[in-house]
Amino acid sequence: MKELIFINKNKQHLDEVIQGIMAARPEALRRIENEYSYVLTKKELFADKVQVIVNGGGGRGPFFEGVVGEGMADAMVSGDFNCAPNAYMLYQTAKEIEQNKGILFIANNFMGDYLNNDMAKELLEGDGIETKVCYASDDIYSSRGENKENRGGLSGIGFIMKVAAAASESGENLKEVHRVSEKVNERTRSLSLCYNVGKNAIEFGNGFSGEKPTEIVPYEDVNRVAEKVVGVLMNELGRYRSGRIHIMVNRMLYTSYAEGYIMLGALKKKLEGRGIKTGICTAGNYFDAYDYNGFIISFMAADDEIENYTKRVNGFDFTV
Amino acid sequence: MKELIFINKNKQHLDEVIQGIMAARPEALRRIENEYSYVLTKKELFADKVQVIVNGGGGRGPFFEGVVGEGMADAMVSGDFNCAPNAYMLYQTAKEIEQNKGILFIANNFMGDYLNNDMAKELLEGDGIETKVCYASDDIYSSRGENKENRGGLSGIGFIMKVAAAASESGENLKEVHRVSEKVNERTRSLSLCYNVGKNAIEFGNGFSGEKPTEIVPYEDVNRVAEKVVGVLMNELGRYRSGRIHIMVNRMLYTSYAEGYIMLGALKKKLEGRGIKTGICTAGNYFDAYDYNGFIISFMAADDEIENYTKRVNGFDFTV
Amino acid sequence: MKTIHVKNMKALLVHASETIIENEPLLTKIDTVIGDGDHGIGMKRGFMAVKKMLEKKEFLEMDTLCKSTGIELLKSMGGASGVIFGTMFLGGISHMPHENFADLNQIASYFADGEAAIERRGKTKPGQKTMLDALMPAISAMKQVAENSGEIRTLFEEGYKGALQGMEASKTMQSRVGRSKNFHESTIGLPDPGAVSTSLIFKAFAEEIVKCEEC
Amino acid sequence: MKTIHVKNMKALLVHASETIIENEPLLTKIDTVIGDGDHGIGMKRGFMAVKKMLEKKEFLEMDTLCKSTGIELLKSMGGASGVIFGTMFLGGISHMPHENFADLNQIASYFADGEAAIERRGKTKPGQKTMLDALMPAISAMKQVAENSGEIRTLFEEGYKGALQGMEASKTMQSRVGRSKNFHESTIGLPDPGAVSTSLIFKAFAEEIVKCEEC
Ligand SMILES: Nc1ncnc2c1ncn2[C@@H]1O[C@H](COP(=O)(O)OP(=O)(O)O)[C@@H](O)[C@H]1O
Ligand SMILES: Nc1ncnc2c1ncn2[C@@H]1O[C@H](COP(=O)(O)OP(=O)(O)O)[C@@H](O)[C@H]1O
Ligand SMILES: [Mg+2]
Ligand SMILES: [Mg+2]
Ligand SMILES: [Mg+2]
Ligand SMILES: [Mg+2]
Repeated sequence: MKELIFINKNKQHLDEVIQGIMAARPEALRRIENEYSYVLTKKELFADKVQVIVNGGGGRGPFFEGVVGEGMADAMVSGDFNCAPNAYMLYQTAKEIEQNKGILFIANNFMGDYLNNDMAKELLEGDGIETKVCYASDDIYSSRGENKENRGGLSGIGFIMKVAAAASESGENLKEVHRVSEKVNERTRSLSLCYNVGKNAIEFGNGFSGEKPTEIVPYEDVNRVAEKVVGVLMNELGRYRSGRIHIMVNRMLYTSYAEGYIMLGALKKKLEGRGIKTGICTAGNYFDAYDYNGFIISFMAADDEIENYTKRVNGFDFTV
Repeated sequence: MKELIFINKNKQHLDEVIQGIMAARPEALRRIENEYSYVLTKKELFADKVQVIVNGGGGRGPFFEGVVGEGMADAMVSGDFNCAPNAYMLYQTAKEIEQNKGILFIANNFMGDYLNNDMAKELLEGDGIETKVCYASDDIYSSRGENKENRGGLSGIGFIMKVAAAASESGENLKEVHRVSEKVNERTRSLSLCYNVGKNAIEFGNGFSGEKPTEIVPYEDVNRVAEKVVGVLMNELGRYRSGRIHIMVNRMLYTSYAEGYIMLGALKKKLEGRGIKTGICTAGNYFDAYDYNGFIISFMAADDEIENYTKRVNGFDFTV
Repeated sequence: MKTIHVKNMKALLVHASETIIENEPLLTKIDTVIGDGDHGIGMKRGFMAVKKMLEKKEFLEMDTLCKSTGIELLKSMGGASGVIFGTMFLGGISHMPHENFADLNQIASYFADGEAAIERRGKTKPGQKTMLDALMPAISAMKQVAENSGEIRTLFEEGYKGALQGMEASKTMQSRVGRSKNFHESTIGLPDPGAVSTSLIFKAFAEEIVKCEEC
Repeated sequence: MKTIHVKNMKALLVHASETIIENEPLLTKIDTVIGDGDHGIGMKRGFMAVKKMLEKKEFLEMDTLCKSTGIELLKSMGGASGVIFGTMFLGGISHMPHENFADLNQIASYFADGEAAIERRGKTKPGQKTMLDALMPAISAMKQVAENSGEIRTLFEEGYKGALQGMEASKTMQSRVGRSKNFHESTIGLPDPGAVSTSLIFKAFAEEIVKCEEC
């Protein structure tokens, strides 16, 4: 990852990011200060509801620093750069916000996240607090032909967050909120695609820690890329392909707003060209982990139950 | 400007951007198709209110493709890349949306924008439609010691938009909406700062068409840059410095979400350290015109009347 | 000949359109150095629209021809130059007769009032490194031919010479207007993009007028 | 000696902390090539916290010392290794006596049950290129010393030899677990970062034990 330029040397950058976010949203957010993680919660919690805590390794944002808010997470905990937050802070944050309805943790499916959420769950259950975890495993290229449950997560976690928020806000119990969250994960597929300038090619499946691409194809234009993306993701969706497809286009650092919407328009057109119904379509900057020109593209195949819980959420920094 | 990568060759990119935006917001926006400009309006217009039309040269967005919406513009018209939209489409758009309460155009203060808005105003007045224009002139480095009215505009136009929207929504007449918009402009100052990798220096006052910087200083850290920015902008605000300072941090293409909030936090702290009250603080990607690592930073010194009209607006793609 | 027929005026405008379209790269290049780089693209777009319109429509009167040209530029171009070049063809329209020909004085006055309209709209005068620095000397030269009641062909040829000289003179000026003014001293040495466009338009007029029957 | 005193165990842990802190660049480097590059930073942070805690507190019992160490790692680290190395010091805590010393068997069982707890938590076994590949042979070696009722010094020295061999062996493995598994075949040739950390911890134990009085 490209070094950040606008930082203060010898300071904890992520701590200063959180301070900046608090400067922007003092009336909505509360910070739980601690030495080893970065924690934000809603200032006013809905009483009597499952509390949703999104967590993951620290990054350049807005996932996960920017996800707390109406229709989104009740709290977020992030660790240092690329490093899952520790189980102890997950536990403490949950203790601080829980409302007797249980805790749902949502994290991307990486080993560190699994280990810490799993341990936090154990600690909470030891205190009699019902806890479940939903691990997002949308990254189709993160494992070679392995089961979905072995895959890592990308920006598809955004779909899970907002559905979990809507379900919990509508009063569903933990078991239900967890079930519908898992259902969304089950029906979400994402891929990363990066433009390689030197080769004038698109690399599919680059990992954000430098994992090699799975496939490299010569670059022609957006329409051709969109065609390929639609083919791959719809194929991956398998038996869920008849659902209504919600599209999320996540721009990488070097890719502009304009290009995000060009890609979104192209994807929607290709899907509709195949007679596939589309749902909520968004383009934005959600998960800023790649120093590339490119996108993470996520499709979620909603069924009627999921549709109930999906409405556009205007977060502070993005719409999802 | 760096060439866009994710486009379709031989197509009008900006047209495809608009199509993508329509894919994301079909329920909220309406497109007025035409051969030579890009026009979006609200799908449902407030009746009985001054209509606010923001316009300017096409760019990478979200200014101005993304500004139509609740609490923001009623319509936007953009021209080709860097090219003010033509007077005729401004006129036609106004004719299409006006509600007998007059039209306020808001544009950045460049010659092309002035000429086209001025001519559109004349055409509309010829049809008996009361029209006023507010030209944003926040860019302190765009003229050497000249009057504010000779300066160009940067992202400070975001403040004007939302205040004009709030004033018009609260039922004020055109004269009043225009007056308060001008007042916001009068009290807004912005500067651009770019990081030059080779020199490890910050360039102040680079123009987005390649205009040379006004000053180059060695780069140390965010706090030092923030100190300087606060000094320069507060000095430029002159007799308005006693107002409550609203901060808008606009990230340039290569600068991450995290760095935007680090900068915002640093600016707020510096201001408060000088005993200056701050208002709404935001960091985002508003005006994406610079291929740099850096920021456009805008301060608006609100008085009580302006405070009445400022609340945070969660746009679809940014919060302002 | 002391008059120009509407079908010849149309030929002049078609050739001017082609000349601008061809020279898009040159115009873009200059506006990139001391402006925002869009002048060539805008002019090309405007004159492609004009050319298309001219090829489609028949014109029987000078004023409708010239008005249509100006309006087409206004509708299609945008930018500073959309208004400026639109106004060049619209500002003096009252001098154009609703007839199938115009005389020397009418042509000269037409452009002179167009220039005056640009000054009003743009709040500028010649000398500030704009297209006016090519347009003004073109007009002065045309006026002189009209006063001496020369040939219509000479009127356009002298007009071009004036425009060319003016464009050359714009090189020595520092920009005081539009985006290019922010490039300060570094604008000296290069011609103003709009002045180049103006001289190209008059160049095309001069090239075409000699080919016209009855000229 | 057949036992280790709590103040010596503390010295071992302090030296292990220092060794990890010093080796942060090495750990970072390996995790950058076949992981996400955070292992060194996380381990350094964890063991800096441990060192600070150890320097501040007096310990009179083996179990409180080892428990505090594990909890400090859990609280400060995060990442996979936070839980994993925390569990290494916490999972076998029931074997540590609430006394100011522990014997050979207690030490060996303590680490053995820590290893088992990691297997459960992490759903892995040795052989998948993790820290277990260093920890497991260290434990086997320690167990043997305990069975033969050797010296406590030998226990740690043999433990280190086992860990080192295991770390070396991890080079030949392809990762099947954690982020590094996505680097597939290219993980072969490099050791697992967590295995390197583990061998460094046992190296520090072995280096320090010889300096302890009464050992
Ligand atoms: N106020 C004005 N009066 C006369 N000509 C002008 C004026 N402003 C700009 N121009 C002309 O327009 C040209 C720039 O056109 P163009 O690049 O299309 O517009 P923009 O400045 O909006 O990018 C300049 O070279 C100049 O000749
Ligand atoms: N499931 C597991 N079981 C045992 N050790 C593991 C497991 N997952 C990861 N590790 C160890 O943790 C190390 C990686 O630690 P670190 O880089 O800090 O965590 P992360 O993978 O979260 O970035 C690996 O080298 C490996 O030794
Ligand atoms: Mg990690
Ligand atoms: Mg322009
Ligand atoms: Mg230009
Ligand atoms: Mg790691």
